[in-house]
Amino acid sequence: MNDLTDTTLAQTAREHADAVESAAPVKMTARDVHVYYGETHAIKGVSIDIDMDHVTAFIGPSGCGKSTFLRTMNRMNDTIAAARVEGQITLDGEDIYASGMDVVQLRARVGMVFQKPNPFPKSIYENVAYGPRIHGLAASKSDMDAIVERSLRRAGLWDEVKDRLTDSGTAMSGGQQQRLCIARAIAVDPEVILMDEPCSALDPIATAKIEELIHELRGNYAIVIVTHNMQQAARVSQRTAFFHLGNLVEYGVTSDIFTNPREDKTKDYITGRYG
Amino acid sequence: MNDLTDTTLAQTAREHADAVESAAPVKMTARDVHVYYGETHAIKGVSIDIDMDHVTAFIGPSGCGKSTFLRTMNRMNDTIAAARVEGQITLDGEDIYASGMDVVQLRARVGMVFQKPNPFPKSIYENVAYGPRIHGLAASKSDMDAIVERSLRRAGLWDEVKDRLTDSGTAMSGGQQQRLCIARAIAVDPEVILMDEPCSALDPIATAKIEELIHELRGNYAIVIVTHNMQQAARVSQRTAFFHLGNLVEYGVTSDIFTNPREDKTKDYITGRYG
Amino acid sequence: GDSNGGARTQITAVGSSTVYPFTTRVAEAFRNQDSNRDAPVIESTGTGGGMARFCDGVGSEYPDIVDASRRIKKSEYQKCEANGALPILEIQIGMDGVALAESLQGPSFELTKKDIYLALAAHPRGKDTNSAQTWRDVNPALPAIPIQVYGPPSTSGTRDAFAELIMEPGCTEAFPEVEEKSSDDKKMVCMQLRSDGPYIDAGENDNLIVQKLTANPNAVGIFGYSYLEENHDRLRGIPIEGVSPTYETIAGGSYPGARPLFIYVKAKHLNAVPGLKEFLRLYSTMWGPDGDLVKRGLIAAPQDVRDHSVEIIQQQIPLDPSTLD
Amino acid sequence: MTFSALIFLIAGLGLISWLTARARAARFDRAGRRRLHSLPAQHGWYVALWTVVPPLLFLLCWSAIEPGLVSQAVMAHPAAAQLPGFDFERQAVLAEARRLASGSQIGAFNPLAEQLAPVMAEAQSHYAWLGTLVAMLLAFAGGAFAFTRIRANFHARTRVERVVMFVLIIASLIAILTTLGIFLSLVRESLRFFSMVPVTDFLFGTHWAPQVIDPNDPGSSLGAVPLFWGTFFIGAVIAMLVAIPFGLMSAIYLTQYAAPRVRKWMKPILEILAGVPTVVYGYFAALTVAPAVRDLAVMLGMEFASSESALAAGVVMGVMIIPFVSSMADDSIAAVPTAMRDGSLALGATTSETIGRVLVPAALPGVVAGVLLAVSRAIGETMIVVMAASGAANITLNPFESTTTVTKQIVDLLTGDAAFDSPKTLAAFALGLTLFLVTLALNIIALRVVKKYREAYE
Amino acid sequence: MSDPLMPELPSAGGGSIAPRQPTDWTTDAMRQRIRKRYARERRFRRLGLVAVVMSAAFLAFLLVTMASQGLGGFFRTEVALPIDFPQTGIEVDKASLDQPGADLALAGAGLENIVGTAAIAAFGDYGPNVISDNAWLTVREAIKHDPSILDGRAVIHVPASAEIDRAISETGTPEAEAAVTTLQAENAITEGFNWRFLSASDSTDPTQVGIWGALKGSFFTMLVTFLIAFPVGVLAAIYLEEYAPKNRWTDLVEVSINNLAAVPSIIFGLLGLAVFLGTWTLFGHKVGPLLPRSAALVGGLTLALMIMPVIVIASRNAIKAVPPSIRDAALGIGASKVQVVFHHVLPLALPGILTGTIIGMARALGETAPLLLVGMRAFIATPPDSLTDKATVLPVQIFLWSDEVSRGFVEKTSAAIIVLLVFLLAMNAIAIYLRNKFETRW
Ligand SMILES: Nc1ncnc2c1ncn2[C@@H]1O[C@H](COP(=O)(O)OP(=O)(O)OP(=O)(O)O)[C@@H](O)[C@H]1O
Ligand SMILES: Nc1ncnc2c1ncn2[C@@H]1O[C@H](COP(=O)(O)OP(=O)(O)OP(=O)(O)O)[C@@H](O)[C@H]1O
Ligand SMILES: [Mg+2]
Ligand SMILES: [Mg+2]
Repeated sequence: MNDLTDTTLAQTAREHADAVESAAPVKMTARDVHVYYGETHAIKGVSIDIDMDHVTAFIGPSGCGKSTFLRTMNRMNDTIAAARVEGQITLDGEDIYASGMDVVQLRARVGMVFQKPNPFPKSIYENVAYGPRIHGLAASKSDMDAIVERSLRRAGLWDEVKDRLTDSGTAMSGGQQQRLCIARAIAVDPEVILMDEPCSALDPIATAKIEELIHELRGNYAIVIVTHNMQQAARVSQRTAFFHLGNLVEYGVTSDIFTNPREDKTKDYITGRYG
Repeated sequence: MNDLTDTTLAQTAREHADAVESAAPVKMTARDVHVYYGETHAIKGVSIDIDMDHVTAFIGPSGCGKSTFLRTMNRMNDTIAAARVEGQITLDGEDIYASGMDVVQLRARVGMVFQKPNPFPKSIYENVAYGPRIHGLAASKSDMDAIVERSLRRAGLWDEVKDRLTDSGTAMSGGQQQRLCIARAIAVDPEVILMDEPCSALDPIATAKIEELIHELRGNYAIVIVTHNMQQAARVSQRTAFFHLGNLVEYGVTSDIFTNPREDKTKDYITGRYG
Repeated sequence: GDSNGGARTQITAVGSSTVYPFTTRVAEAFRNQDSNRDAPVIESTGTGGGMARFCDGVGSEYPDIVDASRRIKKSEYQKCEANGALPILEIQIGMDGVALAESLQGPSFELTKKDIYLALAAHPRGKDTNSAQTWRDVNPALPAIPIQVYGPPSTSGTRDAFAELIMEPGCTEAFPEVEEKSSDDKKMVCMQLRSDGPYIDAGENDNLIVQKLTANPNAVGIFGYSYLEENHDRLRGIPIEGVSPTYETIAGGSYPGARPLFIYVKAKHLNAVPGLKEFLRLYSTMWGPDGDLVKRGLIAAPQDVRDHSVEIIQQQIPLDPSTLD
Repeated sequence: MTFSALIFLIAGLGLISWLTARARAARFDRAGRRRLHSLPAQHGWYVALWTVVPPLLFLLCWSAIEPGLVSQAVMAHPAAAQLPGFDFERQAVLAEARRLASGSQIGAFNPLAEQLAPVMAEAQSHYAWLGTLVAMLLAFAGGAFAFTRIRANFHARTRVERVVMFVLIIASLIAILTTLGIFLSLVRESLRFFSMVPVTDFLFGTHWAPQVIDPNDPGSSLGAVPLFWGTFFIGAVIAMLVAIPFGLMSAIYLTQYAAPRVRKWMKPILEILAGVPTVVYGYFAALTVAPAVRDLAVMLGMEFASSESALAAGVVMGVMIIPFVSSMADDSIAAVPTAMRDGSLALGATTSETIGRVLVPAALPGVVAGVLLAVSRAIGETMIVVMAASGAANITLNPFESTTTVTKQIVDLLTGDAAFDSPKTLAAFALGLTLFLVTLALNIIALRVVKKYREAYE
Repeated sequence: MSDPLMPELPSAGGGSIAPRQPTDWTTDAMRQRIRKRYARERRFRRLGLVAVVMSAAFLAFLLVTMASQGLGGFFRTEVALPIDFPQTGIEVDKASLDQPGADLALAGAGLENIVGTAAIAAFGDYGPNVISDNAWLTVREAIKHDPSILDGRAVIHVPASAEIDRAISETGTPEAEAAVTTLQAENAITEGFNWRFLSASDSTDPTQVGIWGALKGSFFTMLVTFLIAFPVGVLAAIYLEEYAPKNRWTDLVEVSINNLAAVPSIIFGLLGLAVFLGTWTLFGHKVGPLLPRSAALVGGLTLALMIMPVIVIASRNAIKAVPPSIRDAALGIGASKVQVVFHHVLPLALPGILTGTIIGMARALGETAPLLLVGMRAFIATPPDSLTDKATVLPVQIFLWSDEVSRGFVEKTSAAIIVLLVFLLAMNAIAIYLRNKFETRW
């Protein structure tokens, strides 16, 4: 069955590969990045380029540092007291850890969806409107309504919540909360979107909607997605990075990785032999 | 292509079907259960039998009431002030909503793994040891160590955490937290285990381990698992219940459901046409 | 549970904060005589509160002595009677001077009762309001300094004494027609102090008034004579009708502000509370002009009053209610 | 046997019964089914409670009646006939005899006491043994009864937890009882007051000058409106204008900006502010702040500015209650899950926006509770106003003018020299009662408002 | 076999959504907006800093003032007083000096006058003003300690008077200044730490006063307050948050608790007076008073009622802030409600509970008004030995001293305030340690 999976994955990857443009501009780079949580060395010298107009998938076993690395990319690690980052990460050539860096703008440009859904204890509407409001993206109430509706539609949540926009964002099912968080993140139109397992609590249809959204966004954004679903990685991404124990083991074009992984570890992992 | 999907699922289901015993004793029953959150009618007259020695999968689109129904099965709904339950649910023939019911014992017998991982802000060891301790399952410290180790091993977490058992359970990756919660739930040896998307944040290997665990537990327990992954439902379960908008649309032997769903809605959902 | 079950071994006193320093001094001397004695417990509750407790009954849970900066009221006596606390002994321990003072940096006021009345009355000469803002408005001979008088609050015995000893005579002098009014009206006109600012109710804490005077040289303070004596390096007594407040003028009666201070004792407790009689005897040895209490600011009562008090203690002469009002 | 020894003995018995019951339940555990309903320790608690509670209840009653029994025994002695008839004196002699008997006093002050001491000693030991005996019997009976009930499926936990629940209910009842007690202790005297002074005069009168009360129309100088205005103005306006911004901003700074170590130190340091005795604040307000405020007022052109301003008292009071706001806000802000904060920061919100729009709203119940507590404290505060605000009862919006508060008047009235049955003193009770009812009404409103704006996370 | 696991993406589902360009962060308007937001952020942060610094500065100012005024209170001046006993003609039976009646015997022998005369002999007419009024007590102790000194001339170090004290520390009266100069010339004056201040009780003489009685009284009172208010407050909070059904009744409890926080403290005194010290008639029998007046027990109970609302309110908030998922987790593995509360909720809520306790206890420690009515505003010259002994507390002591006529009390008052603050810090230190230990963020 593993062979079957293998082949299937490779096939999926190849099918979607035609969309890959050869020379996409680089949006973000990481050079020899190390992250420590106190004593724990969670990321060990990762260097990677995130391309514009592409979807990059981070895969790897649980606890290997995918979320940690994602958080370093928009400096959300700053909020964990024990976390310490070394190395260089740039956005459009600018070092985001430089002292002059405008963290607020950085985070507005590099949006993030967290692994555990964390809606604000406000109404559904306010959850989505929050970002546009603080950045002044809506000129009027109707503008804001439009933004909220579009974001919720894109996250595939509109139909379920359009009649209860004033209900609290916390009184929803797990999957609904996750989609709400996605809607909230895309409402500010970031340039890079980091998604930490955005579909983990979603049913296939909702997943399909999110994948479609990713597909659609790809044209104008750089997207990074953490996923445990190899199929999903193969379907939506053009680049895949495989992490293991804090190391970036392999990084490349998705169809190559799934067809022809260079490293044995990668191969073992995607064929399910690892562990 | 949809037919193909169908076939694959059906095949998987059939492959695993040989394990189903024909006349398993009924462990839990629900009769015409309704759940309301204030005004919202979240579960609408569900009747279902949960069999011993079997795995029952709950599937259905996000927000359809799977988690809600799961929570009614060990009265975790009691903790939500707005929630109200009507109808009858029994465990071994006893009405669990009867006034004389000892809720604590009920919950010890019907364990639960929640959708969002919720480790205690205590050490990893204490997280797992907590249940056995309050139920007096360990006679000595070494007994307890053995229980903790076995539970963590079964949840596939032992190797990752064996050197840091005193670290806080909250300073872990999402997937690690989820496995910790599984370990915590099985440490008390419940008779029924309710798992709300136990593998949503897990990589394929960890998922395989949990599935293996479920398989292994099945012999002595009744297991209910909520999942969005049709493949997983087909692989691990012997019974499948399909929920939709608070209704139990269809319930039956897994291979039947995936091969030959009676209802169109079910068919649409599992073939991905719904939505 | 309590090993003393219904009895007590120490003397207890409650009442006026003005008498408090003297009773505590005696209590201390009482214990210094013999450190095996239980130290008396002296509470400072105000005369009214003290009387209320004193007259609640006899027995260990009720005080033996009440300190009073005024005589017991008839209604209070009746309460004592109703609760079986009679007979009681009334003992005058001496006098308290009510002095007016200013900072040494002040303008060296010389006032008359009439000036004071006109400056502080709420209804001077029966008028609705008092419009005087500076001392000159009251008496052209006085400086044009805003009237600012710190004094005790409306419930204080010192304030009553002030109203009675200074305001009322000043009132009859300034406004003789008042004698024709009913006694209630007379009270309103003569004793009511203004509440629009110039008279500042400064609470029961006389040290605070002293400090406020030091901080504000143009102000005048009204308080017990002992504080003036203790602070003579900062304050100066204000002469009234040419007489300055000193020990001699107050004791001799030429300075207008002096009022008697009392203690009341339950006769029934004299035998039940160990040492109570000795305590009273000790009190009587300390209140003379060369006694220790005078050093603490008490103004000794005239000889005949002191003799009478000693007689009351020795013969346990109860208070005659007919003399009360 | 002394009382404390007896208590120790009972505690010891409790411990023993706990251990034995636990051991017995543990044997069921081995032998019996897969899982006991209750833990062995819970069985232990059950039996221990049965062993300890009945004798303790008995001792409580016994200690109340025992002295009476002893006295009775002593009175039966012939020598007791000589005791003085007056109750207090008789008790004094008996008490002395008791002290002699227990050895806490040596020489006797009263010869009769010496005579009675041995009788007393005998009676005491007699009843002490009786009490001990009964207590022991109860302990054994209770313990044995409970012990026999232990079996594998016995619901010990449920029972023990019912006791816990009972204790919890009792605890919350104390608050209600206190409220009731305060109400009752005020209401009787207040009724006496209102029988002398018309309620309407008191509640709506605007003139407060209790020094000379016109017996024909006592209400004319006992109008409470200025006092309530002063209380509100000083406590709820001026003090809050200091305490809320300072307290809230301190809390925010310490939780969100300051290094953890700074917070660890600064928070307790600020809490000292709440513990400085109010007398100290009073002096400070009266002697330092008030003159400064007066000078300011004079500079602003108020020639006859009082040095007893509402502002001085209010500002110092505000400083005193900063910790009420800051510490409680600090705790509730710190308790908001970090995921909320992360969610906002990740959208590109600045820290201050995150605080203002996410954290503070989520922590609102705690913040509001802190503020309410602070207002309450300010309204109930006495000493500062006693020392720094004058007694002048003005209704004014000018913070440089002097005002007075309800609490200052209550203290003055209760500690003054006036007789306790005059309307002057009784007014204190009426003031207390009215203040109580007014704050009750305000709290009901506050509860409604808080309920409406609460945001629950998770 | 192109896509075995997932259906093909629905081709045209959300096609109606207009695409949108990423926000352009470089436009002038946007830049300006961001600048403004940053400015606001900086302002906000600075405001916070200012708030903290100013509050702390205020406290520092208070403390420095107290310390500068009060340090003198911890020192005292002693004067070497020579007394020639045989010459004074004192007659006491030396053998009786270790008997209980010794004090009375010495007092009766006119020791006070003897000491006064000795002072005149040694320092001239101003002599009696040089030594404390109670100097003879020191002499008495010396005699009791060593009766043999009665046989000859002895030099005894007695406390100097308050005037002399003041002349040394600041400026006193001219006479006192002169006396100090001569005494210093004769080396008859010594300054030392005033142990008496830490070991004695109240007195009417500032040179004799001590804080020990009040400190002990405060300790006993706080002990009672804590032992009652803390458990009852926390348990009540637990009941209200975790158990009570949310209905009118709980609203009533909540409102009445909040309201209690606003009741003036002196009214709690009235309550304590009525409940613990009052007498009632029950079925024709006179009952009460339950407890002795002026005792730490009554004061503590009264203060406990006063601060209980603070603890309840703070505890409720802390309990409310514990995320429900933690409760779910514990309930889900079969913990009983009691276990959930005591194993999880309470430890997590402890920091907030302790905050409430700290500010409540701090308030109780500084409170005077209610104690007035239960008899603790009193002159009590012996330290209490038990909860039922007559006692007073530090703030009351401070209040009483601040109203004393004698100027010598000024620095004693400040010194007492310092002691109170040290007590407060010591009391809070434990709670703060625990609070820091238990604080978790999740
Ligand atoms: N606490 C709550 N208060 C009010 N409504 C709720 C609450 N929790 C869930 N709901 C609503 O009840 C319905 C069923 O929710 P439930 O959590 O059972 O869905 P689910 O099937 O588990 O979905 P998912 O797969 O997304 O987790 C949803 O419409 C949801 O919005
Ligand atoms: N707050 C923290 N403090 C300390 N260690 C942490 C913290 N968060 C994560 N770790 C550790 O860092 C390592 C990497 O964690 P990370 O969350 O990045 O994993 P992940 O790849 O996202 O895993 P998953 O797929 O399970 O979410 C893990 O070993 C984890 O235990
Ligand atoms: Mg992760
Ligand atoms: Mg769910």
